[in-house]
Amino acid sequence: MTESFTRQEMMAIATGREIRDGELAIFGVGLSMLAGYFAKEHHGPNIRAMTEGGVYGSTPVGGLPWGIECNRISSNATSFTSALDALGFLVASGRCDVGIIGAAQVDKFGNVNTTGVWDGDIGDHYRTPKTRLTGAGGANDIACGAGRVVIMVTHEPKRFAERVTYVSSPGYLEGGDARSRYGFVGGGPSAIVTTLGILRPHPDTKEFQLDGWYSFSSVEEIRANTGWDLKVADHAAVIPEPTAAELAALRKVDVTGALRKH
Amino acid sequence: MTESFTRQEMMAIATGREIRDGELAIFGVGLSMLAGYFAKEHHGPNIRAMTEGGVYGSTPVGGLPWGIECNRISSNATSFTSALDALGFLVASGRCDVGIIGAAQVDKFGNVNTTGVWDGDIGDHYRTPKTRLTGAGGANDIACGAGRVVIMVTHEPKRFAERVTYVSSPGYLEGGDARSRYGFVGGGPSAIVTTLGILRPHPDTKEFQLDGWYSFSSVEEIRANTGWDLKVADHAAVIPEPTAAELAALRKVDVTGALRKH
Amino acid sequence: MSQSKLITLAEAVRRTTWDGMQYASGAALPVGSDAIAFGRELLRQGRRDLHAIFHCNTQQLNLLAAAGVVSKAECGFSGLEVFGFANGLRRAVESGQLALEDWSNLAIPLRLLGGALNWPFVPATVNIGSDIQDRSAFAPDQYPAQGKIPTVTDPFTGRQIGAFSPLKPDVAAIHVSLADPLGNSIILGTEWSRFELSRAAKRVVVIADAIVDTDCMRQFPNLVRIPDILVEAVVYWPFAAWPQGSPGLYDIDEDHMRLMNKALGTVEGTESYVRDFVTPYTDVDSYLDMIGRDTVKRLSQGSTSFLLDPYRRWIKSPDEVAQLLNSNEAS
Amino acid sequence: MSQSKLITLAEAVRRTTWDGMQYASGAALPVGSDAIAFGRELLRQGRRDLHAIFHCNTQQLNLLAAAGVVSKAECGFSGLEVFGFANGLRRAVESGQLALEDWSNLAIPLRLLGGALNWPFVPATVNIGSDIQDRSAFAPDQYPAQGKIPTVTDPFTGRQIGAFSPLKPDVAAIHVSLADPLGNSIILGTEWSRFELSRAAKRVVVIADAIVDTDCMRQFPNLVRIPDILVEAVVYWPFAAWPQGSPGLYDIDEDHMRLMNKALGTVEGTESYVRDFVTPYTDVDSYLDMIGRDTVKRLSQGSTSFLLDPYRRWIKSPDEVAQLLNSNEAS
Repeated sequence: MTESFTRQEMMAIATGREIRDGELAIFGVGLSMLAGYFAKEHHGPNIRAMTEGGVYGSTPVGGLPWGIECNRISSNATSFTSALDALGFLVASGRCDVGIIGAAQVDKFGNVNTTGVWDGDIGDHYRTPKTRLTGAGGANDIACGAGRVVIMVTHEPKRFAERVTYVSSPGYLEGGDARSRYGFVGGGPSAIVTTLGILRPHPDTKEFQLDGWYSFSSVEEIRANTGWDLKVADHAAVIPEPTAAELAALRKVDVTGALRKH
Repeated sequence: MTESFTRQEMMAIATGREIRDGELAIFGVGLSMLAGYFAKEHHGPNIRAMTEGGVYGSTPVGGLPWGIECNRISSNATSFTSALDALGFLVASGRCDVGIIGAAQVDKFGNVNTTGVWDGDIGDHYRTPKTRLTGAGGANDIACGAGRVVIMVTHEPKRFAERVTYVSSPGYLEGGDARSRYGFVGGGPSAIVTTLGILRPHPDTKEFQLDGWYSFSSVEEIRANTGWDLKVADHAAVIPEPTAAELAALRKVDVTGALRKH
Repeated sequence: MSQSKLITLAEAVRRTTWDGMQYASGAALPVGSDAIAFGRELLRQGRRDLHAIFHCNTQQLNLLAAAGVVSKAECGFSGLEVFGFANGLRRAVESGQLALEDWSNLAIPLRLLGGALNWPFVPATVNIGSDIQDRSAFAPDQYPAQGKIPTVTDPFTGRQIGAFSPLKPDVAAIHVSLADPLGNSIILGTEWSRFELSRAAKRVVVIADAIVDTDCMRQFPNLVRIPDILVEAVVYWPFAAWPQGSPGLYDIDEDHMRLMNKALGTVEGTESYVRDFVTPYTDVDSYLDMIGRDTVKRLSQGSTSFLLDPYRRWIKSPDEVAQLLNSNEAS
Repeated sequence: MSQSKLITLAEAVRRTTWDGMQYASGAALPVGSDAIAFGRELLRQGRRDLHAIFHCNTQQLNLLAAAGVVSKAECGFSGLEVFGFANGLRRAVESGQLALEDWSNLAIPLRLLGGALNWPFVPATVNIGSDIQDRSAFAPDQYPAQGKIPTVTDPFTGRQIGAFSPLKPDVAAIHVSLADPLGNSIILGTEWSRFELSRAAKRVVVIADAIVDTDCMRQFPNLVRIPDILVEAVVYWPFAAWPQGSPGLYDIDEDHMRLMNKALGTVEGTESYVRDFVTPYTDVDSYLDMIGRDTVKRLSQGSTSFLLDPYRRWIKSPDEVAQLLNSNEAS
């Protein structure tokens, strides 16, 4: 019986397991950065981590950075360049192997909405959202250009929709080979890692299906918290709990305990 | 009777007179740079001089620079950037007021050839030149983007052709409003300053005609050294000799006496 | 004989801004560099109906939007990163008072690049295929929004991609770490899109946390990413990005970030924020008093302050800067 | 745990180059920065049939062309500035042995920018309307050369402009002033197009005049325009651009510039130049002996040497670099 851990910690570790040693990886702020630096700490010493600010060679100091440009990630950098460099030359170009992005709403084809909440569909025009969210940021560029994308999201029914109200960052659009219409160099989302489990796209339809659940969750709980009729992959199984080494590595990175608060 | 001066010096001073105080100006190496820095020294203290290397705020030290990137123009610079910045953001954008370029061959519409010498026309294909010259360099970008261009060239029949063999840098192409076909933001060549006089384009036809001769040259000598039937502007007149102040300023810039050698 | 371009913040805003202008701020980073002091002065001088071009939302846009002086905005990101949603901007958008056009964080620098190069359009391989391309707050009735990111055909392959519209803001206020009196500027930390913005904008004002002698620029010319020839005015304003951070100079003021964003969530809160933190000060000294000298001191001792060490010997004292300002007005 | 990428020049050329490759050198400045030492080693190892992409001709391209190992070249400028025409390149072009495709000095960085962004094409508002657009040495029978700079239609106005083909060289050898063992690199003097090239090339080798500790990069991260993540190998080679100059490190060797260009004007001269200045040395020490220790000393005392002062304390001695090299081979 391993020591106790939070659902947020499980999600961060499961996300970190998706990043391989030596990869060029771009992280956002918050959970995404914790998951990424956990991977670097635990199993990927040669992961080449970058932020969309063009901050290279640095590790966070003095707590979780407030942003991709925060002084907390600027005190031991070996290079500062620009957004055009990081998001353009390294991400939109197809050079970056993997990116981690978040989502306010995600759908069965891995499309992400971070722009707003509307009452019902937007319709055939632009319409002011009931609740305005943060917009796409660099996630759209990562979704178009990165070799693969890992979407990290809290598993709640309102966040898992048959179809997102607004596509801020493209997943597989209407599924199948719909992405090819736009010639994106990036491969699209390879996993949706949540607080309850991991979803992966079907190789042909690109519909996300349940790939695994955690020791503390279940197929039933996950399906009940998913806004579409979630299919379960034949090979779906329980996901290994964090090892003591994984928890130690994550908590070394999460110095302020941001992931243990809930 | 002013003190003696060379034809090269007269050409450099006449070229420098074309640059106004406060202008953003791009100079090449050699004669072009001497003419430009003469203007800055003599009548344009606020001329914002730059080279296509993205070298800003500097003045040559220790003699005529060997190139736009030479240490002789890099020892007191306030900013070093790049070719994309200098030739793109500042010149091709239309932001630069005036540029000075040289020519191996120039024609009646101010088109410039710096690419090669062929036996006869090239024909409807590419053909290896008999004598390969230096190519366009930044002059093509200046010819397309700078507000106006001053062409500096030694006045010899072989250099003044009815039509250049190869258009390395566009002047008025076939004349008239031919430039408008390409939507160039730059205005085209405003003067051809030579070792014998100054030619300027006719406002409508854009054909270059004689605008002035030097105290030591004449309409006859200039026409005899021009490869097309050179028209003479009604207002054409003798160009004032260098003043003592102009010669002093030029020679202060031309520390190595490059312009007094011939 | 280049002239000093040092003028006061009030004078810079008087000279270079007007109602209805397209206003860009640099770096427009949500918790980092931004010319926030310039935005406070825009409010003090009652500028309105602004078309804001901000690579990302910042506390400046959050404030200007909350105060109701922004009618249009274009952003790649409209939050405050870990500090959450931008309550002032959010309120202005949700009330329909401000039309916010969405782009991505790469789209903005690419559009500035196109403006700097005077291109008619910029190739777009991102933002296409999403609602960023199909929906436009500036042309709400068009669906799909044909004019926002139209398609262009690659002449080499016949493949269709998108085309971004270039940006050439009327005025850019760009926050830099160090500037000399001529306008040569050094940035510490990510440039974000300040390099492209300084070339795309029609008029550029630099807002510097510190003023250095030009000898500093001659020692580090490769650090001078904004040469004087691009700059119309130089403003000395320490803590110009406060409450956001400036690498090498000061850290984020976390308490004020929260206080400010909370206040901007309501009309009343915004009024009291303006009363307490926008109108009171009369100069740099009273501005720093308003922040609080202890806070100024504490924030100045961050983990990045070593980044400023190579340049400290050239930094001019407030008195020296004041003298330069006076001699300027005299001339 | 980033690993040192320091290897010998011979090893770098062995590992990263092959006959027929698209080879780009940086900065490819005619009298300034260029990875000339890399080109000498290409010759020593008998590489041939190269497709050279040089922003401008340099003494390196002049030498490789004179030696007959370049079959195709693309340049914006093909002379040696005040040192005149490049006799070796000229001879290869005039004899028809080398096909030289002409561009302008802005076209090359724009094409590298397009390669770095993985765009299918780059908008062209220069080079159009001239024979640079209409004539192609790579497609000599086409007139006008439709495929070189085809037209593209601006979807916003319907206006037609040109389209450049992006560049993604197989290998780029980039000369830098300072590099750390991981590949983080600092450039003193104009970047020319090294920033764009380092992002466009498929493989990047940096050739550094001096090796510094990574602490130098942490002190000046804004100067590190080529971060280690882009770099495959780091080569320590003082006077790597000789006989050309390197701001802060050494001036142009005027006598050798003339001697070299004169020699490359003939087959015999080229053979003797290769015999005397390409094949003799076996390591950095004998390379510097070949240049002449007095010359090395004199050229190192130029008017720009103060530009190196802020970084001298981090520069590693030849012995320290040798140790790093050995420990590398060991590991």
